[in-house]
Amino acid sequence: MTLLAPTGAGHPPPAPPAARSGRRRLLPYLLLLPGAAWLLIFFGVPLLQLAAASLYDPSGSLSTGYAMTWAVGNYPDVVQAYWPQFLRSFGYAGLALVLALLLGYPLAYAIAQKAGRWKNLLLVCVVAPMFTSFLVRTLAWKTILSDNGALVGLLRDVHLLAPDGRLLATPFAVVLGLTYNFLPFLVLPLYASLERLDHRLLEAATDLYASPVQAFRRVTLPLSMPGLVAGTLLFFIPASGDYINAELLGTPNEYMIGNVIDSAFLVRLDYPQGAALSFLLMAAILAVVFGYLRRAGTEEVL
Amino acid sequence: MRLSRWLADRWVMIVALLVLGYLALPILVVAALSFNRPSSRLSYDFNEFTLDNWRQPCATSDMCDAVVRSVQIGFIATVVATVLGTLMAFALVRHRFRGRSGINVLIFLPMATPELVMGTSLLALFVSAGVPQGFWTIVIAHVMFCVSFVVVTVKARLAGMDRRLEEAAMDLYASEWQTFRRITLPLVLPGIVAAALLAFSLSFDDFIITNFNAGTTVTFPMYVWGAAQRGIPPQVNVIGTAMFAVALLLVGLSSLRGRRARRANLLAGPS
Amino acid sequence: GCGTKGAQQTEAGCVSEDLSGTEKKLAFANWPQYMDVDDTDESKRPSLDEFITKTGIQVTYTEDINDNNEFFGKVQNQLAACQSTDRDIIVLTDWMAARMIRLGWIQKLDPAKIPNVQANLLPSLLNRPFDAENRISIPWQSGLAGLAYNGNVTKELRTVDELLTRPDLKGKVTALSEMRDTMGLLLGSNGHDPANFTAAQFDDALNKLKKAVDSGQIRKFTGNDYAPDLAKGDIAACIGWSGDVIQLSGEDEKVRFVAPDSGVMLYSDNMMVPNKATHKGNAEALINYYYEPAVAAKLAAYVNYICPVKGAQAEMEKIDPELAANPLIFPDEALLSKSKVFMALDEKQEKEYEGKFQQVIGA
Amino acid sequence: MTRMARETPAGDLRLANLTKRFGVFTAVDDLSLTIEQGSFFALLGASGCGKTTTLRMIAGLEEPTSGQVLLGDRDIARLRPYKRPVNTVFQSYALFPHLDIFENVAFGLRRRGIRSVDDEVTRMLSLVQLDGYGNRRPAQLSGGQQQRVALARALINRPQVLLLDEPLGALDLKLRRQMQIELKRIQTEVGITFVHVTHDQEEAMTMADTVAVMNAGRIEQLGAPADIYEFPATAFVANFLGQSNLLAGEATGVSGGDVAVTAHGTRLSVPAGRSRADHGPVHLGVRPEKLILVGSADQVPAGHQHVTGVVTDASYVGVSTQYLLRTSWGTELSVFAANSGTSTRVAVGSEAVAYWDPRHAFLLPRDAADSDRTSPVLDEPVGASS
Amino acid sequence: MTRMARETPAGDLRLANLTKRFGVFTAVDDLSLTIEQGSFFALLGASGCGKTTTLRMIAGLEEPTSGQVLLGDRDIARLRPYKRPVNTVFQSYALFPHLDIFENVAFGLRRRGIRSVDDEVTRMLSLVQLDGYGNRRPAQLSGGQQQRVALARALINRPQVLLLDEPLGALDLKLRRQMQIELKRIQTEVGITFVHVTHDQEEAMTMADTVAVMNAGRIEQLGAPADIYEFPATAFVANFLGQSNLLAGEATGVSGGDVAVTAHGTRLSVPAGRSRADHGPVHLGVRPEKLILVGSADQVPAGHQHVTGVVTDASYVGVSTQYLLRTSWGTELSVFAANSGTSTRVAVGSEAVAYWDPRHAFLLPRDAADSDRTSPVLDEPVGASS
Ligand SMILES: Nc1ncnc2c1ncn2[C@@H]1O[C@H](COP(=O)(O)OP(=O)(O)OP(=O)(O)O)[C@@H](O)[C@H]1O
Ligand SMILES: Nc1ncnc2c1ncn2[C@@H]1O[C@H](COP(=O)(O)OP(=O)(O)OP(=O)(O)O)[C@@H](O)[C@H]1O
Ligand SMILES: NCCCCNCCCN
Ligand SMILES: [Mg+2]
Ligand SMILES: [Mg+2]
Repeated sequence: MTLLAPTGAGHPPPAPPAARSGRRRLLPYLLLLPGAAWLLIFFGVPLLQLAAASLYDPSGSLSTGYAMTWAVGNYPDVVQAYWPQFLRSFGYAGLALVLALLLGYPLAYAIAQKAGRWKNLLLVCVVAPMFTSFLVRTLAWKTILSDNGALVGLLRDVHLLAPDGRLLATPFAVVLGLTYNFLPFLVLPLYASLERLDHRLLEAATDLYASPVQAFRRVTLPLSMPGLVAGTLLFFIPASGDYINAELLGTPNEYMIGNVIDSAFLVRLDYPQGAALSFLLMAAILAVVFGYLRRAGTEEVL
Repeated sequence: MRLSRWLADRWVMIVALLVLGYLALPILVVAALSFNRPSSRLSYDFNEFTLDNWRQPCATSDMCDAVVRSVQIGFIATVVATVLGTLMAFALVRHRFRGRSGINVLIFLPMATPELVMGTSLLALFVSAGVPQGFWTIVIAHVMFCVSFVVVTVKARLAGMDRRLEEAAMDLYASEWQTFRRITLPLVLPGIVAAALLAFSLSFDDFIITNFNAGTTVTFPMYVWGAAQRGIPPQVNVIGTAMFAVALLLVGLSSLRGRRARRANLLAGPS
Repeated sequence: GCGTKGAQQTEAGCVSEDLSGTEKKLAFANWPQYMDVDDTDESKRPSLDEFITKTGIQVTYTEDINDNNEFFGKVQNQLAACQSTDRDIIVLTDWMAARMIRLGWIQKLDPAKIPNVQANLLPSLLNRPFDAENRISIPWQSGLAGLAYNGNVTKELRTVDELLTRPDLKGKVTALSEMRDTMGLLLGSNGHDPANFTAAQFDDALNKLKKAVDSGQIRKFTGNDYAPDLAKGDIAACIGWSGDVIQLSGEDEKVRFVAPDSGVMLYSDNMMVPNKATHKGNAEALINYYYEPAVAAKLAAYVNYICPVKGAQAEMEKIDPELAANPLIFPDEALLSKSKVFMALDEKQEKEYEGKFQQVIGA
Repeated sequence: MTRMARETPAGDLRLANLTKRFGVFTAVDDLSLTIEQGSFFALLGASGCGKTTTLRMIAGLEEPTSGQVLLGDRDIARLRPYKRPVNTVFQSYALFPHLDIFENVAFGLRRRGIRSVDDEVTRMLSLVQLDGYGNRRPAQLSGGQQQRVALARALINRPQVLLLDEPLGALDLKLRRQMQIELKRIQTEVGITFVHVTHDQEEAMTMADTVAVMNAGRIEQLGAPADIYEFPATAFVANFLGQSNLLAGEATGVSGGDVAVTAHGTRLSVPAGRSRADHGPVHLGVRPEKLILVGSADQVPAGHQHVTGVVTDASYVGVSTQYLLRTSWGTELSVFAANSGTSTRVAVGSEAVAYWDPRHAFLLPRDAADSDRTSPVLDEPVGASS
Repeated sequence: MTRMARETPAGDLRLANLTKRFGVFTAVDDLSLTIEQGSFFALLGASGCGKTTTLRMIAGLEEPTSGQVLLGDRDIARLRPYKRPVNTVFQSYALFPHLDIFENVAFGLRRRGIRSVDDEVTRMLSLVQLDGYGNRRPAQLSGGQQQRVALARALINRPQVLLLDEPLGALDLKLRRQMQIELKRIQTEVGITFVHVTHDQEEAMTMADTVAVMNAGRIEQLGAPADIYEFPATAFVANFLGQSNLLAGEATGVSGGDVAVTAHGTRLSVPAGRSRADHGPVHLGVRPEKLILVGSADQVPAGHQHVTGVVTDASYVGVSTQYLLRTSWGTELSVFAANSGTSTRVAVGSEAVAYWDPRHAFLLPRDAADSDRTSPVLDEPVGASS
């Protein structure tokens, strides 16, 4: 058989039967097909339309329609007008992320490694608050943070807050709201990867003089990196595009880029500007995300 | 010394419980308000204890329909998105192929897109294609924005999983599918469960995208949003509390039952 | 080359069919809690149920309008493409009604089929600029935008200027994100006429607002969500709507609505039949029905907005004399004389003013 | 931070009434022993007898159900693992998958705040013959290579106590011998206390100062390797450590410094100094290599004792030949004869006599129900290994 | 579904020019060999020499860089693992952590659609002495117990080819011997082809029909165990499998059926049949147990050859005593003397003569640069193991 083959010595081995290797090479595409098709049709196509809209003549209107004039000027225009909101979005989302990491990591860790048979129960506790509508939750927060509520009263009494100070309608409330509402997005992927952590490696680390802090930093943290990266992204991305928390818990001075986009599309009916803002937001987020992934050194996680 | 040791051993759990408390805090307020007879439609303050809201949780017209509809949509969207997303995660983690980075962008973009933009542009698609909006367009939209979350979550679990176990299964006559079903799936399951939970809560809680693609269909968040314009009926608190309680109860019971089953097994010997 | 077509429709270009003759159906989309419900069984809507029984028309009533802009966004694609929105009656505020009418998206009603409207519509709501013949958008309820304060946490408030400058109110004030309501009051407070102003006057008023925002006097701009905050006292005073405040006053009489002498804004939410709605006839029947004074009184007794139907006050006497005497439901001459309707804006003006206003309110 | 108390005078490692239960299952049962500072202690025992669990308690990775672990005078049983001057070579290696080999080995040094680790790590890698592997990840190494990394990773810290849980099990004999030499050298030079779990009995016997044989969570015998081998304390030890031919008999008391035993109708004796019982049911034990096979009873030298039988099996296995001799009462005894090239073969099927010097026998108490016990019957190893 | 072709006539397992590279590193290098159907084949070699990689290619878990794996006439090199009638006991066990022991063992049967697995699994667990452990999870077992589960899990399938990657390495000697017997029994009864990787040379020597010694990805020698032991093909084999004293010399050609050799000034000879070279640089090898130590050259029997030296070390190690004899040119030779209880001891420091029968020596070609080679110098094992 090999004798009949025209390939001489030193050549690569005869190719495996075409059918099987063909199927194996196709496999990833088959796996991707349904999901990718769904995204392409229901997300990609509309996105193209939006991309076009961002380049429309800004002087068009709803009743007369918009002409495609490749008005790239829309982009610098909106940057100039709304850069503070851009910065604020990333600032608040970043701040909330830090808070969420401080709260979420121990939580994910405890559920994954310490909860035993209560694991599932605790897991559901993390998402169950989402089952009440976000508006109800946020209104509840407003009740809790109310100027005349117990919490503010207490903080005023212990002078953590000025006598006329407040929590509601401050950046604090917005960041708190972001932290609260997106925390499960950080905790769940983190949990999923911490759950897999091999306890024996931690034992080895402590045996090798690593204090709990060092064991965490040198072993737990790097091994949970895929989950941490995923959680960070799932938290940060939607949080920086959010506007509900700013609207309900903040003041105009806390408005984020999402509020601007919302107003451009719904109130001002300035579609070119809204579209351009959206694309800038997406681009900024992607830049942050890919930059972060590169730094986190977990590109394979991508 | 004793105390610091005790704390050192348990602080993670203590912090975790505190954080869970933080997560549950608004729910406690909601639960309390579910027993409130509000002084007026526009008041959220606790006024007077009553069981009326619980006695007639559906008293408000259409509210329970909306809840049921939201659960249905959430369920279907979760199943579809979890399946699609898990398949994609496998393709991305387990295979090297052309176009990977393109696919990655396609997965990250939806998360980076403002909800409003997603909602309106999808609606434009449905309108230009002549698709009437309603239940199924909501499902389509929900699957679309849940998939990315599923992919990222499942990938986090899949990355770095011990391939040797799958090799061992294949060596023991398990075909690719059986290996997936018997070994990979159970091992990735925590990731898939986490992803499904995320997907469900995303779907159940979504207002903006849903609102645009709902036609005249009303989901629970839409109902609440609307009701909020003129004062939320106290039964909304009942639903919020009940959803929370039911979720906990279901899981609590199932883990109890799982334990009993295992104990029975132990007595009966291997089966 | 690949821009978008205009959304403008013409009567000839977008013809709707009326199937009311064969289909006894009607899809009615309204704001939440804008309809009377039975005190004992909240799933019953007495006035609507009575209509159904009387006419045999099956009404599908949905409360899916929460916000004018949001709803516009939701249906604009269909209406721009001359497609059905699956709704026969929608209820929208004046300026939004004006916009839709301008875009040619609304069907004209047959005056002969709505005799009660012609007979009973409040005079002050007759022949508004965007519907000179009263046959495109028929008021469902009206209301006033004015000032409100919570007497438990602050002393009496009389003027818009007090609201914007009084130091004890700092950070405890909200205004409406509805440009016409907030700016109308501010224009009035500057001595200008909200029904007829210049761009410079608008800018003056906007500057005044901006100062109040920058100084932190105004805490935020709200939709209806100011009401619970006002009741609680987190907000001491605000620009708000009469209907909400009456509700709050009912609970706590220290919460007060104030019609400043510089003027209050009068608005209506209007019933309209959008293009391609296939039950115009049935819609007309319903509109006509709600303009029977007795029916209107029943509705007003529940929703507490200004009732646009003449003769309802008399009917109300029979239901609840106290409500019948409330000027915020059946306004007296004194109040009506202070009330203004915001100037009708064309598309360009609308975009310009709305844009400037949004800049000030932060988005 | 975790500055080790390495400079403080160490002390003996003492386990006092150490017990560990997993649920109802007792893995380690009231274990007490003292391991002298700087000594080489080997722990032997059947699979699952509790060796790893014992080490884990010493390392602080498993909380004892009860009992104490003392180092010198200090009870360290409740001290955190990282505070103990103890390192472990784990049976499962537990290499850090995210770190390369170099960083795996450097781990302990770095944790103790040592900056320049390069030389030390390079030396260590060279010691375990993994020069040039520093950049690989654990998954890119063979099983034996991984084990050597685990060894290097623990050894580099030169702790007061080093716990080795089958540290050489995955290595070929030659490499194992080399590593044994290195271990022994380091142990002697640095004076580390080694606690060594191994299934390689030669390893235990040649390297350890003291050997403990564990059985089901308890220590059966403890002592110098040769002592245990030459004079095992129980039937378990006699057959666990090497092989023994144990003949069931009855001891009838001491006379003239010897214990008289009747076994299967034959009268035998064992010096009193090599007897752990002098009356009642006993096992008389002789190791296979202490039995010498001859053709007839005439050839038995004076002062020796013998048993007659039929040779049923002979396997030539390099260094030695193993014979099975079936006695008249049916028991098959093992006899090893060295293949020095001069000795003559005994044919299978022929009658033969196995004799031994009574000073090479030993006497153990026996459960009345027990009968003869010999080792598993399998072709015995070639000398290849020895 | 994956109905195995177990019934089809199996065939010899043939590896043809099998090569595996990891990047630039060649783990298995153009390996060709044939393993007869139903035979017991042992693969020996230093840590990292490519044994596991070879097995993985046979199992289908590693794609060969080039070459073929044939079972009978069928090239299975590109067949999916589950289509191959091959099972593996993994060096790392690879037990399924989420399944209990019972289900781990039942896994293969269930995948082949077999319903009633209870009896079979119970029997298998009992065979590996884990009765009653069925309900535990792998993490609740000791290292050796886990290894036995891995064994049972593969064995239960009775495949045509069973690959065993150090399947008994974590077991104590006694249990290992028992398992060896069971393995051998099953192999003989069922006629499975065993490919066995082990570092226990006794295991390889006693169990295998054929032994292959691997070195750096290649096979150095292949043959029956005794043949390889008695007449190794290379210096590597001579010292990897057991120990050898290799003396550097020059062969000067055949005369009278013997090859004449001059080593360190002494004239020696080796039968031509035991020589792999007859001129040029050679190593003359004698195994330590083939050397006999006497006090003076007078005591050397006729026809034997000898070397004189000084005894530098004597370690008593149970079965035997190992002496080191330093020759006049400085090399230390190993000599094992059996402790049969009769031989006399030689004192350390005294002069002595080591002699051997030339028929026990062997001759290997030598790199001109190589000098004498002896085994690592360490106390040698007690007979405990043998
Ligand atoms: N994934 C890999 N990448 C790079 N090198 C590898 C990889 N896997 C194995 N190797 C190398 O290939 C060689 C052979 O490995 P293999 O596991 O076959 O050795 P082995 O003979 O089984 O050794 P041991 O007895 O230690 O288990 C080793 O030197 C190892 O370092
Ligand atoms: N987590 C656990 N839960 C229940 N039983 C356990 C657990 N860990 C170990 N055991 C049991 O405790 C006993 C002792 O285990 P240990 O690991 O100490 O054995 P070992 O002596 O190291 O054995 P080996 O030589 O096989 O490694 C074993 O029978 C084992 O099954
Ligand atoms: N929630 C129903 C009340 C409707 C109020 N409409 C507001 C319009 C203000 N211009
Ligand atoms: Mg162990
Ligand atoms: Mg290996």
